[in-house]
Amino acid sequence: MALVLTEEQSMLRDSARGLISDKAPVSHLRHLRDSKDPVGFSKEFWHSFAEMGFAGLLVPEEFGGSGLGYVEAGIVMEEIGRTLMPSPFLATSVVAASALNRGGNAAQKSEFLPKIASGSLLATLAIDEGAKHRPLQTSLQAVRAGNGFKLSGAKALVVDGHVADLLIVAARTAGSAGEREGLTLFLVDPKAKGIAIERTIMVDAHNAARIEFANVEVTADSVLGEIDQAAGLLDGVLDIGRGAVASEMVGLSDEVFGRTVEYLKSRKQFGKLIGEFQALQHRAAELYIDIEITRAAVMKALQALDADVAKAASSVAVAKARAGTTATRAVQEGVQMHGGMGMTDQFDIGFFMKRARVCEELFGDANYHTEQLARSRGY
Amino acid sequence: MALVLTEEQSMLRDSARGLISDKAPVSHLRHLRDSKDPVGFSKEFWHSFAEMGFAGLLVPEEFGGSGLGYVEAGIVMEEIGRTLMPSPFLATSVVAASALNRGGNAAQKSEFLPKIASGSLLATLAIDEGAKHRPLQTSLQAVRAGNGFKLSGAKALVVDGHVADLLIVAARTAGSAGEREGLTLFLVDPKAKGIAIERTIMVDAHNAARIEFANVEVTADSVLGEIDQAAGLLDGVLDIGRGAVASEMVGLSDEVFGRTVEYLKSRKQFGKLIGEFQALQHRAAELYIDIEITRAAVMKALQALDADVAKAASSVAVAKARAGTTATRAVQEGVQMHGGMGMTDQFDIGFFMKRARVCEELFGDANYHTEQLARSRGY
Amino acid sequence: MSDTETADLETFRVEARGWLEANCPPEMRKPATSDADVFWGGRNAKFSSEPQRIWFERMRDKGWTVPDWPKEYGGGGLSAAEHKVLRAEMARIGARPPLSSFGIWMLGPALLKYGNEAQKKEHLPKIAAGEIRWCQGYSEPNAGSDLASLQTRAESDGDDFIITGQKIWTSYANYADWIFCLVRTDPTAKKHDGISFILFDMTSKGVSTKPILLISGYSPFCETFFDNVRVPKAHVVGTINRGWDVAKYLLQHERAMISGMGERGVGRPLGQIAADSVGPDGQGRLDDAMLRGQIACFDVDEAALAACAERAVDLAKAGQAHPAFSSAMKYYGTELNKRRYEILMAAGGVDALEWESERSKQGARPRAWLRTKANSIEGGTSEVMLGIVAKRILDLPGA
Amino acid sequence: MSDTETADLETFRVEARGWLEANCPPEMRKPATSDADVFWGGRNAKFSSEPQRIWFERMRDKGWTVPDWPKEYGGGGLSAAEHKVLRAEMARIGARPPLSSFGIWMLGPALLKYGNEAQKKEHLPKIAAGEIRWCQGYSEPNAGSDLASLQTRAESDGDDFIITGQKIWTSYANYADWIFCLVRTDPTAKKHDGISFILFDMTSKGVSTKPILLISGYSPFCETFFDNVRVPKAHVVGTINRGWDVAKYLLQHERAMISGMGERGVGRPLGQIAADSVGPDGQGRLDDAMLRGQIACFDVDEAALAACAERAVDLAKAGQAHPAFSSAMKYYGTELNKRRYEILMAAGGVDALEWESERSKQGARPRAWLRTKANSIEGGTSEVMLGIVAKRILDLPGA
Repeated sequence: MALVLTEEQSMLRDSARGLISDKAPVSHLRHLRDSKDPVGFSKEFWHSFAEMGFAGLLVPEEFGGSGLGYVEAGIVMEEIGRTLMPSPFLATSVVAASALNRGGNAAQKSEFLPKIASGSLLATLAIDEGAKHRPLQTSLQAVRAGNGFKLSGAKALVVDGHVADLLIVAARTAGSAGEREGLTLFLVDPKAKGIAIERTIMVDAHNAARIEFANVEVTADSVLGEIDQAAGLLDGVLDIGRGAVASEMVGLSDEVFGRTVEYLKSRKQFGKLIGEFQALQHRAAELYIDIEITRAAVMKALQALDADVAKAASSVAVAKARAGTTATRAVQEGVQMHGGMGMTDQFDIGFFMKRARVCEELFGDANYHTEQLARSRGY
Repeated sequence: MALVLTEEQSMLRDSARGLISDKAPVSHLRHLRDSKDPVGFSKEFWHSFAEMGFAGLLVPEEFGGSGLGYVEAGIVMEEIGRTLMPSPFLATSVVAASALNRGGNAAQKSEFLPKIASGSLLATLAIDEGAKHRPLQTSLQAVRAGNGFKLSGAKALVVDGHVADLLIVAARTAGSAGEREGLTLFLVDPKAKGIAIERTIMVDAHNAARIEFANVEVTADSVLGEIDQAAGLLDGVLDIGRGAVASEMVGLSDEVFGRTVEYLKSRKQFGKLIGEFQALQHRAAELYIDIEITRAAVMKALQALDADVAKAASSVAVAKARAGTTATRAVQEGVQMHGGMGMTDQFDIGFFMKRARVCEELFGDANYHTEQLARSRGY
Repeated sequence: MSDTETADLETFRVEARGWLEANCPPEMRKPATSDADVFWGGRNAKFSSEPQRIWFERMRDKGWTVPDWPKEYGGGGLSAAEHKVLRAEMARIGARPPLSSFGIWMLGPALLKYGNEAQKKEHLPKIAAGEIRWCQGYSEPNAGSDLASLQTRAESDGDDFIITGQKIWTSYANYADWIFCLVRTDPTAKKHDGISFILFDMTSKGVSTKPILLISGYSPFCETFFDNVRVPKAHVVGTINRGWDVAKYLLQHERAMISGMGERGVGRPLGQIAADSVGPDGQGRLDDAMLRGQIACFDVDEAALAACAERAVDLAKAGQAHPAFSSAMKYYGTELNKRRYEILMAAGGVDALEWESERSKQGARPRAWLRTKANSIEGGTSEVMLGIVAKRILDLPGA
Repeated sequence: MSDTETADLETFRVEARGWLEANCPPEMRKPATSDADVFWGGRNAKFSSEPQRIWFERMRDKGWTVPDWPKEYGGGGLSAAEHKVLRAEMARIGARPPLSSFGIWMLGPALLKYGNEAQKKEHLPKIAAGEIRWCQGYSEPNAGSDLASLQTRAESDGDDFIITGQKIWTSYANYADWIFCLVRTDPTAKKHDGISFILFDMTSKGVSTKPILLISGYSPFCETFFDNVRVPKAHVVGTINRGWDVAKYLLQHERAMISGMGERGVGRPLGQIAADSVGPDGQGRLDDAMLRGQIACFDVDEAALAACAERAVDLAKAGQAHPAFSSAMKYYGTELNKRRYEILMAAGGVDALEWESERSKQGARPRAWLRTKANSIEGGTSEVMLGIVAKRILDLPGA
């Protein structure tokens, strides 16, 4: 498949861009942050988003969604990255929808997917427990109790964890931390007894929570996929999430780069536009090339996911690793080239640096994915 | 101790620089290479060098040497690095002299050190066996036979191996590859039965040989230091060699940088001196800073060696690692900034790139020493 | 693409596959292993083997040395889509190109765009048939990156120009039959004006060449001297004094070609090559943690660049490519190739330092390593590429 | 150094050690843990603790807030060698500086070199005694790196100047008593001429300040506004219109200070901090091979920089230092500190992303990380530093 957008995809991009840049520019995030908004995103806007078919973008048409693919999800994420719009799109519409669609039984799909598509249900995957993304290190215990299970343990950095209506919790039903065998996913009501949710105010002013589970009872029906065998399902769902976050980082990088180039063309120092200084020109050119290469790598990964999620791991690792280093470079150059102004909260550029750092951590940083690639290649 | 040269040290530097730049500029190496000189260095010049006290610089005065320290050896190496002079100084006067002086008994010292100081004996350490520097991986076998030993195995990259009068051979008398215990150093006559020496023509046109040992008989008297316990002695001797090579790389880096800056000031492109282009100015400035920092790190390591060889390991690792990355950067920028001319054999700059690569490999590259530092710090 | 077109393309694929299976000798289904094993054509061409001759002649007879050139000029007349299919089918069986030629890669596209009918008729068929071997006379000793400051003079003398000057970095000038050359036809004009693009026979009186020894050893490069060489004005391609347009067009082809060079994606992966020297640690990873990290970072970047190269082609097909993007690819591709060889040298350790032994194949690795250092100089330096991106893509002021 | 001098120095060391042991309160023998715990002096100064007061007053009384300033100006009158000994002895017991002050770090050295006797007598003792807190009025919103293009006007009015304009990045302007300030006294002169270095009271009519919120949160920086502030001409330091000389001299002190900032060599090693988050692998190495490699490379560079900083001091003492070398150190030190915090963020993972929790000490790590991004901007950007090295050390043309 050609690594360019089709006409339909270009139209999707234009419509997402139009909506998001109009209704949720960076000032939208700034306002939510400064007003200490308890939800952290605009519910009203999320409903418009759902009405335009974005919330159910990955949900099959039979469940009321648009039935589109990961390339399309990436297109929306890229536009989200441009304005840093906080929204449930990543956690609910990409990760949770994929988990339910790929792992759910008929009943689970019928129950949850239509609500995701309509924008009425927010869901999220609760996976990481330690400081770093290490899915196989999951050690939250799920002990059999009667017909069901009891969950005990804690999750860190659950995106949208404080507003979610449904938690998809990775737990260990067998084996020990580090092993692929013995992982199980559970669909858990966040209002269940024994759950304590603490919203964490993050550096990027996006949403996340820490969640503790103390003997939380769940029924056997709440198992998503197969007991003890969730590793494969998780691999796929996480790779989908990685592709989406990588897309967000491409949008973010491109936007911060665009703003920086504009600044180079307007700011004067030493009697010249700073964009006339060759050292900055070369650095800007290198960054441009970096972004274009990363853009292609991410598009390649999304197409690979659309072709076969199970075979996309290497492409996704390359994409997420590149997206991380590129975004880091883009925001660093952005702040440095903006000089003192770039350091002030009054300028938007700092918001990009903060969000880039969180995206880098989400679902594994560049180091993690570079390591994965090395291992997959056997050295 | 202050990290500046004393007056005596400055005089030593000036005298070494005067001699070397006069008698052995880069054209000296070029001539030896192009004439396929069988020795690979100038014996005549080595005698002048010895007469000036350089050959025995590290040899104690009681054995006819100058009794100077590692800082002074580094000063001479730095000057050698400026013109890429091939000479036995590193192998004989630094490494072998240190091994004999630190590990030898009275008889061994009296026999060999005066000859080193007079320039009449060339010696070398035969250590590496594989492609990479891994001292503990030594597996050349020394099996007891009667009162002595029989050596069997092979050594790669023995500096000056084809002209040495004395080989200091690292062998395994016990244990297996990778272990510290069981290493022993032997003083071996290269003309002994069972030794096959193949001179290897190297990329840098300096001297090296591969040596094979087939049941080579040596007496018990030929053991340098203690049987099975050579690891500690080797650590020190290798660190001394590393400090010396790092100094050579500082000289090399400084020289290639100086030539590059001169080129920037004389070559015109697009109607300007290329040194006027800001992108090149900034790269040159970064490289200058890199070299100055490395220079300080190397000086620090040499002073640490002079203070206590056994406690200098970390400083030496830092110095050799930095020297490697700095020299690599210096020669890369040197060639690139010289453009097409830098690619021609007719220009000297390629000689520096070639020698830098060999120095990088000698006694462990930057990766090796960075790894050592990480291990010594326990992470 | 319509259904009919798709069906036609499938038919072509089946035919091409069948023809290649039947006509490509087994020996020609693997890469050339040495320079001598590559067929460059020309008046003095010799085939290194009978299969090489057979393969070349069969492909030539089908017009497939230049599959997408018009048939009237000796080409295969294939559409872009058919050409892509043919390339894919050749790659499928590992068929090597039957003819290597600067005439095909560089001069041909420029002649097709800027040449007059007489020039096309005269030169293109001979390029396609491998009869004439071309070299490129662009760089000069005092011009370097500032190509347009070239000084080789072409003075008018009736219907002829008299050419005097010196070129450098002329690849295979000592083997070439003809040269395409930039000369200054108006010394009073501004530097980008007053240049003409001209063709002449290397056996003309006053032409001489001298090979250049590189830091990596012998090279295909030459210095080329012109001492009052007489060339008919009719040999100018395009308009007199507007040769810079032709030159720029041709440079884009050259850069795209160079950015695709190197061993990307071919041969053994770096991780495996390094394992030969350093072996595994207790966990099966390369026992040189820092080198392993460098290789992994390289692999990430190489895979990403491959995606970008693929996308560049797709963008070009979709008419969405920026014409200066080849400079971006040239920059990154050559810098990455240099990185690859730095890693190969570190992985090879002592073994990669030998220069003349049998064991090291006469220092194949260190020579290849040193040769890569020219990648970021030839065909426009990395600095020039970045400047082009800054100016033409980013539109930065004064770039 | 003669034997007598060496013996005298030993005597001084013994005395200093004894005095410090007897006089430095135990609480003052560890670093300040928060900004509030640092004593800056000034008219409105408050001590955060009794030990802080005692330590300050004892040191002040000995003249050791400024040990190497002349005694007549409130200093300790120590020689350079004695000062080094005192610093070493303070470091030995971990004694913190009794007084933090831009007066000490910046204005003092400039006054000592350029001030007239009246100015020295007036200001230096009050700096030494912590009575007056100073701030620095250099940067302006439209000047940025191009400091000399400053626009704050000082118009002559009899014996006074009337100052109008705006400064930015004035650290602690809202707490300062006096300001040392660059103003344009001759708008017709070339930009480096026509600038004067002037001192005035921040309580003067027409002075106002406004704190700046940074991406890392609250900051000591302010915008500072001057609306027809009347200042006697006698407050100009050095010659009128030659203030740029004073400014440059002072900047060198500032850069040397900034290059030594950050947590180099203090606190826990990065490798240990990372181990908290990622733990060991089967071989006891950090279970994040790529991060481990980055930390190791950082450690190499940090150790090398420490050697270079030591050498810079030694070279200065030996009279062999290049005056622009502080720019080289400033560049590398700040870039390295940014790298350090990037690694700390990677090592901290999710935990380092929290911004307002108790657990994260109100986001101490991410705020410190973001704050480091200004290191390569304040006190001269990295680009300006490289330009200075290119021009003044390498003597490159047109730099």
